[in-house]
Amino acid sequence: MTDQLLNLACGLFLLTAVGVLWRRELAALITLLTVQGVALAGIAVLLAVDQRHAETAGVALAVGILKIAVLPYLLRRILARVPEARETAPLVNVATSLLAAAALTLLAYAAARPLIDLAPSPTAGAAPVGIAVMLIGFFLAATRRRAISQIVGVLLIDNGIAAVAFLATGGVPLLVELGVSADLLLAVLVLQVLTTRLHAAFGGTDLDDLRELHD
Amino acid sequence: MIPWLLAAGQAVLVMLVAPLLIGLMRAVRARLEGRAGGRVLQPWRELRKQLRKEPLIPADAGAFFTAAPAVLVATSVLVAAVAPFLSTRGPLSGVADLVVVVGLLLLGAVALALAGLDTGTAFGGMGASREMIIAALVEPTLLLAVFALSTRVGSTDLGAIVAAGATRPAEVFTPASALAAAALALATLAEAGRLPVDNPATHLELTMVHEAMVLEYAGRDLALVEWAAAMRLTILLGLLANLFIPWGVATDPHPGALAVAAGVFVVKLAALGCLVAAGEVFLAKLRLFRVPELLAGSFVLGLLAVVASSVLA
Amino acid sequence: MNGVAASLGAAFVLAGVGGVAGLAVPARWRSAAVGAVTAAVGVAGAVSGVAAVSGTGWQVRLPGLLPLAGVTLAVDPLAGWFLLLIGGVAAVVGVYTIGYAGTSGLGPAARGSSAVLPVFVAAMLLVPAAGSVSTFLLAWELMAMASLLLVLSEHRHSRAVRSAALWYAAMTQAGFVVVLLGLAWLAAAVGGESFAAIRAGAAGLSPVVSGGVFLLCVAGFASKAGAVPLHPWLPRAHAEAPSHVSALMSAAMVKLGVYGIVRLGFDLLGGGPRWWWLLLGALGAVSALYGILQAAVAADLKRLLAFSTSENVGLILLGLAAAGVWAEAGQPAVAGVALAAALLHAANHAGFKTLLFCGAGSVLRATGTRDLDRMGGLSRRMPATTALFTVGVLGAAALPLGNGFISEWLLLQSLLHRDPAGGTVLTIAAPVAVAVVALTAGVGVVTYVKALGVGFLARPRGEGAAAAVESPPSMLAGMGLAAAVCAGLAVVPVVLAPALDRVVTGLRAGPGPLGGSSATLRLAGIASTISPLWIAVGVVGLAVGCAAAGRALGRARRRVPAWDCGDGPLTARMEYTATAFAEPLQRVFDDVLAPEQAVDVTQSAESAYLVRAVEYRRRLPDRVEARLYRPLITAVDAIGRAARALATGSVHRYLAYMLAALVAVLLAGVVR
Amino acid sequence: MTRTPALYLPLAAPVAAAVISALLGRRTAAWAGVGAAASVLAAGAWLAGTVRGGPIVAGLLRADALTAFMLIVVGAVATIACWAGVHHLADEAAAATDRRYLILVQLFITAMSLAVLADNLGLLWVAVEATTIVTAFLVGHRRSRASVEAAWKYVVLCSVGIAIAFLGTACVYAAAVAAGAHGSAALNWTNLTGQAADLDPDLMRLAAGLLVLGFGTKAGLAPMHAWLPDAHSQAPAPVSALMSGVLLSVAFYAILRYKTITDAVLGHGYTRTLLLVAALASLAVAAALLLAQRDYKRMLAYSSIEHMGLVALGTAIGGRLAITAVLLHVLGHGLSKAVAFCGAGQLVTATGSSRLAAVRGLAARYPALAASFGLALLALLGLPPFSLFASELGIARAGLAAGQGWVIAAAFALVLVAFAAVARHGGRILLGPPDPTPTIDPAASAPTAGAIRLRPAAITPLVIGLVAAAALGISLGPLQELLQAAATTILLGR
Repeated sequence: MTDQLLNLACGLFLLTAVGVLWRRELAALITLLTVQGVALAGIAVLLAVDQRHAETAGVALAVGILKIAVLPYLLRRILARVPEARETAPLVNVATSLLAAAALTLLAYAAARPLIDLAPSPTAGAAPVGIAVMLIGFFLAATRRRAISQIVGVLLIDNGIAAVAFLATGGVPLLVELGVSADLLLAVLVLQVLTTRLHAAFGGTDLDDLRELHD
Repeated sequence: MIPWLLAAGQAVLVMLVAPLLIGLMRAVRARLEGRAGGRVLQPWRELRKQLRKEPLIPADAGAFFTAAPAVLVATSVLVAAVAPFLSTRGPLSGVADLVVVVGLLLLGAVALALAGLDTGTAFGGMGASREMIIAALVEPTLLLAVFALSTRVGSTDLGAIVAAGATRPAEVFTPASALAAAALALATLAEAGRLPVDNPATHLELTMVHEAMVLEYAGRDLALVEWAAAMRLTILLGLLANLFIPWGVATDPHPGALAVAAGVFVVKLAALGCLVAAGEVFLAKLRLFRVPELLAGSFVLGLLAVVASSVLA
Repeated sequence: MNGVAASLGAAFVLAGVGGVAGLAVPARWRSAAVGAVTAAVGVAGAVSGVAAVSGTGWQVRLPGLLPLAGVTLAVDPLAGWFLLLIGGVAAVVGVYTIGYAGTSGLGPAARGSSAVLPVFVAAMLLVPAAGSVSTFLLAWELMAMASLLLVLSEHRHSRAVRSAALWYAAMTQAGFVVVLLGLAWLAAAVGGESFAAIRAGAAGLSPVVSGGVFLLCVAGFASKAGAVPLHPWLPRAHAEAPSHVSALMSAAMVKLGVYGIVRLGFDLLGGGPRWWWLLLGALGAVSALYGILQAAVAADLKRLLAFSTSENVGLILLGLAAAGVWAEAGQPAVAGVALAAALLHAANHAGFKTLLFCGAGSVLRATGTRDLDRMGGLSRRMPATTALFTVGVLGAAALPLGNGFISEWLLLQSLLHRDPAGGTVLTIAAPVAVAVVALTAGVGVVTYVKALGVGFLARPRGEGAAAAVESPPSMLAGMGLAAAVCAGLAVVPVVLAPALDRVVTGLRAGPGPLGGSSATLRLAGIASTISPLWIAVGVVGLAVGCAAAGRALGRARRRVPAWDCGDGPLTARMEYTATAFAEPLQRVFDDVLAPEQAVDVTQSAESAYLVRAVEYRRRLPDRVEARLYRPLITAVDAIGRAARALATGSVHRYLAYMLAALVAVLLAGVVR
Repeated sequence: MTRTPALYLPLAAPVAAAVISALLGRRTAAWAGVGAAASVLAAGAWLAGTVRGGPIVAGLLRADALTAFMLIVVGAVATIACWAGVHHLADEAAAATDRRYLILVQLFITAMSLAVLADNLGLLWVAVEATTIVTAFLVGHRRSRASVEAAWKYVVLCSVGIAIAFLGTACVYAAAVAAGAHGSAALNWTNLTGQAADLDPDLMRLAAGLLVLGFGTKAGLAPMHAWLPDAHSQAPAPVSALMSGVLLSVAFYAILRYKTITDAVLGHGYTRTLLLVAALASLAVAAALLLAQRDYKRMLAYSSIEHMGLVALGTAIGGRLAITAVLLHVLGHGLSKAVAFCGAGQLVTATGSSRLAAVRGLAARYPALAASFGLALLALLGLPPFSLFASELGIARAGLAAGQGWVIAAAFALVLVAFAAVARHGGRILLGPPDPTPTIDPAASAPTAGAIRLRPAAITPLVIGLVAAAALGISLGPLQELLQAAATTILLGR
């Protein structure tokens, strides 16, 4: 039962990432990210239940609050301040992006082999999902022009890694996770401020406008 | 004491004979060209006349101009003193070898070139430039000839080379030696400022080399320069004679032998002088920029001489 | 306490004092203080050199200095020879600096360059004293850095200084890198970095390692020595540096390149196969010929002297090559003579080049120009400088009575020697080498007759030259010292014979090569002799006698205007210039020199047949530089411009780089 | 296992200074910052003495010789940067942002101290990531378009990069857990080095790659370097000095710590290959982009990439000599680069432009400043007596002794190209006759463009830094022992 739920959550997790690549409305991206947060928190909770481990439950709670509530809230606030609705012209078009996502997922499965071989729990079999999401997030950040898209990409990377950590080891130690979460939160706050400034300075958040510093 | 006397004697002999050699060559040339010409003693008369006249010095010239004739004479006399003209036991054995002789002659030429530049006239500079460049290009030929000659005896010591020739004449008549002789002969003509490199008898602006440098000299200074030039020719021909026609050179400093040697030396000089003069009748002066070709030819001869001496020895 | 240690220590301490003095002493006394201290450093260095060549060895290890390596000093006769050489040059230049830096404008006496001068000398002294790879490299680089700063002394006054310094910096660093690679390779191969360890382990090296090390290091050392085609820095740096610095660099620093080759080839590696030396010989021959040809056609006095340095280094390298070949061919006696010739020529060149650069500095100071075409008439305005310069010219032109003649004579003797079992290669190589030396000597004479005759004699051709006045006493004293040394080396080189014997036997290169009485120089294994003393006495005596007799017997000379062909008074414009003087030579060698000429004829407006003006321009670019270095620089610049595309400013592109790296690492894990 | 205040001082002092900055006046705060930086240095020295008996572990913190050495690096560079910052602030007119600037700088120092003091490698990651966040606003301090752009790139690229390192950390954690470790102790360095033999090689291989990539991003290794020139050129000079001088090294410190573990599991081969590739790539990128460089602050930034390439090269070679040289290089580079950046900052203040084409003949106009800047450049070019000479020499010797001749040859050829490029650019701005009028570049948006009054006191920290760099190149003195002990820590894990 737990295993099936876990697989479901993992599937949802990957699916949302692909969805992020697919959709162009920035608001939809944020929604998808929220859903992905839910999936991630679900994975954490399931693992905590499975292992009956209080610390993991605490981590799951912290992650849940952060990913489901706080970060989407921050993103929506950015969106409100920087009214740009769509990712109009990604550097790589959606179809190609989806193909790339497929390739990256394959790579993730191949690369995660040592993790699967070694992990104590059968759940580790799902670890490649995390790496795949991370790579997709990376790809997203590298090919989307809006500032918010790029932030979403960074968050995808982080979600992916967090998923790997949960799936392979049942979560990094609480203290480290708290630190990591705090860093992430601050990073997003910083990016929020910077997005506002970008908007003020460049009159938009198209990151391809950022070409003043070059050689 | 004896070597010193011998050296002094040799130097005096060369000093005396040199103007006569010039006179002889002029006479031969005149005769062959169908002119009456001057007498053999004529150069001596000219020297005497010049020595009496008042020496002049250009307004801008300095010490280099006045010192050059003395240096030129000094180097010539020194070479005359140390070369084995009369005896194979070189009078001042070990003081100077063939390389030094070449260097001393060059030093004289340099003194004169500086004097030419010191006058501040265009002619002086032109002569100096040409003289120096010819001297620079002759140098490799000279030293290669030295190489070819010295490998035979394992030393650049002039006395040793001449002695080896005198005692084993067969070794002189080798292909290598002939090539070296030819190379050295060409180099001698260039060094001494003879046709086809330079024409000592002309004062045509575009062709002068030696004469352009000495144009400003007068009186005593001119006499010294002319005398020294004659000595240089004598020395070069004398060296050529003793290196490639080694007979008659005394092998020990016995007075009788030395007297004979002196006679033979003068005869050899006269013969070579006549040969050069006769040759000049049939030659025209080369354009200045063709001279390097001639010297390159002599260089090749020298190189062949060295290689031949290694391969055939 | 050991004599070498004491004097060398004193030199380093004094250099420190000098550095502080350069910074602290007020401008008025600065050049005097720094010059005096530099001279003292030089004297101390020379004393240590004398102690070392007379057989006192010294060795010390200071592990606390130079992190990760430690400093090892080891002085043997070879090191002593170069210590003596550097110390001597520095002593002379120090004295000269007092007047030169004090009176020739802001540059040379500025705080920074004053402070660096004694440090430079100390760094040069450290090079031969180094006893380990790391110490050597440290000293080498210190020397490079100090000299670089000194070359920059006058950067505010001339834009050419910066370009010269850049060439110098880049090339000296390139040289350093190859030497570093070579020596570090050597140290790694023998498993120890002290020279003693390398010496002990050299026999076991594979030919690939020793050959590779030799090639690398010779490239670096030859570049420092200014050998063609690794020379382009030299004419620039020597020309643009203040003259006392030029003198130090040309006379002393360049010799350390020679030292490096001797130390490596003959001492550390203990000789090597024939191809090493033939290669070195070829390098020497090319340097000698190309250097002197460029010098002969140069119109800039300091550029002329700089190219002549390349020439002399070429001759030294030829000597080293001959030594290597003969040693390899089993003729140690002749090898010793060749090595002695090279080392003696190094000393002779140091002597006359110091003198000539100081002379050029005096002229530059007095006339404000380095252009020979704008000099002239100095022999009557600066008689003492002219006389001293003439002594240097005699040495540099390798004429009898000059010191260069002695070492070239020795070199020729070692080349003229024929090995019966030498084989075809030597049969060809030896006469070619002789011809090269001869042609070099010949063109050298042209060069220096031009420098002296056009630069100093006749009438002034420029305002600066017309207004020239004689140099202050301290400069003349410095040059006088150098001239005295040159004269001594020319007349009684025999005094150096014991020292040279010790150096050569110390290198196991052969038996003591030189011998002879007080006047006559005899060689080991070669029958030729020379006695410079008697030659000098003969020439000078006869010339003085002749002149005295003429004066006593004849009438006094009368000054008259020179013959002007009846065309009005002669002007300075009619004199032969340096360019004109060398023109025939340039024609003869135009295949090598490849002059660039352009004639612009401007027609008159009225008719195409009437010429209004003709403009003739001629440039003699350094062909090696144009063919070898310019394309390289252009290519590197192009790469630099193309590489800008790497940093376009696009954050997406940057992320893509990272993604690519990540994918590569993941794939590396998968494929394995 | 004694606890010592020196363990907490490097964290407490900057935090205290940050509090002072928040409460007191600008001058006091600025000097308090210098004091805090000096405290870090003092703590490093103190720890150097204490850890001689063995490493000190206290909770999440741990100090061994390497820690002490890194604290000395952080403290020394921070002291110079903060000191120069005192004058830099006085020059920059925007007083309103000064307070925030001072607080953030102190937090930056705290984060770096925490990174080197952390025993837990997770905490190390957190601290390194924290530096990104703290410095983001420092990079964007001037609020110009360019500085916002630089800050954005900095945060995005570094966050993404450092996330990769977190994945690597997670992999290490997984391996440690699989080997039987529990809880937060599983990520303790002490623990990991102890149980290295039990860690899974395949997983550690994956982790090693990710960690080198991740921390390599922060350390400025190519091809993850792209944030660096932008951030360094836009940050205020003292911050650039801190970032270039120590932030890069602190990130590399993480690689060094992990290398001890991965080498124990995998042997030298894998990380050596990774680092060699990164090193050569960094050197190539730096050399190529230095050639046609048009901005002198960017020039210094690329020079940092070059030096981190050398550090990576030395680390790849391994062995005692190379590692000691790497550590010395880190210190020498920190000092020299701090001086260079602070000098460059003053030059920008004086001339109003950091474009190479806009500045000429500085030596004639500002002799003392130009001399300091020029000497710092010479130090960065690896000339004696500065310590980078000794460390580069050590790296070269170690490389050849390790049979990496071709790599060393290639690397030094690239260094040579960089040398020529820096020498050319440096010469162009410093040398030559002075321009008659100070050039004011209209494109530059420096707030005080054209203000050419320079205080002699501002030179003092630069001179001190140069003297320190030169002294280190002549003799290490008491640092010798610490350096050896730190190298032992890296090589043997104790």
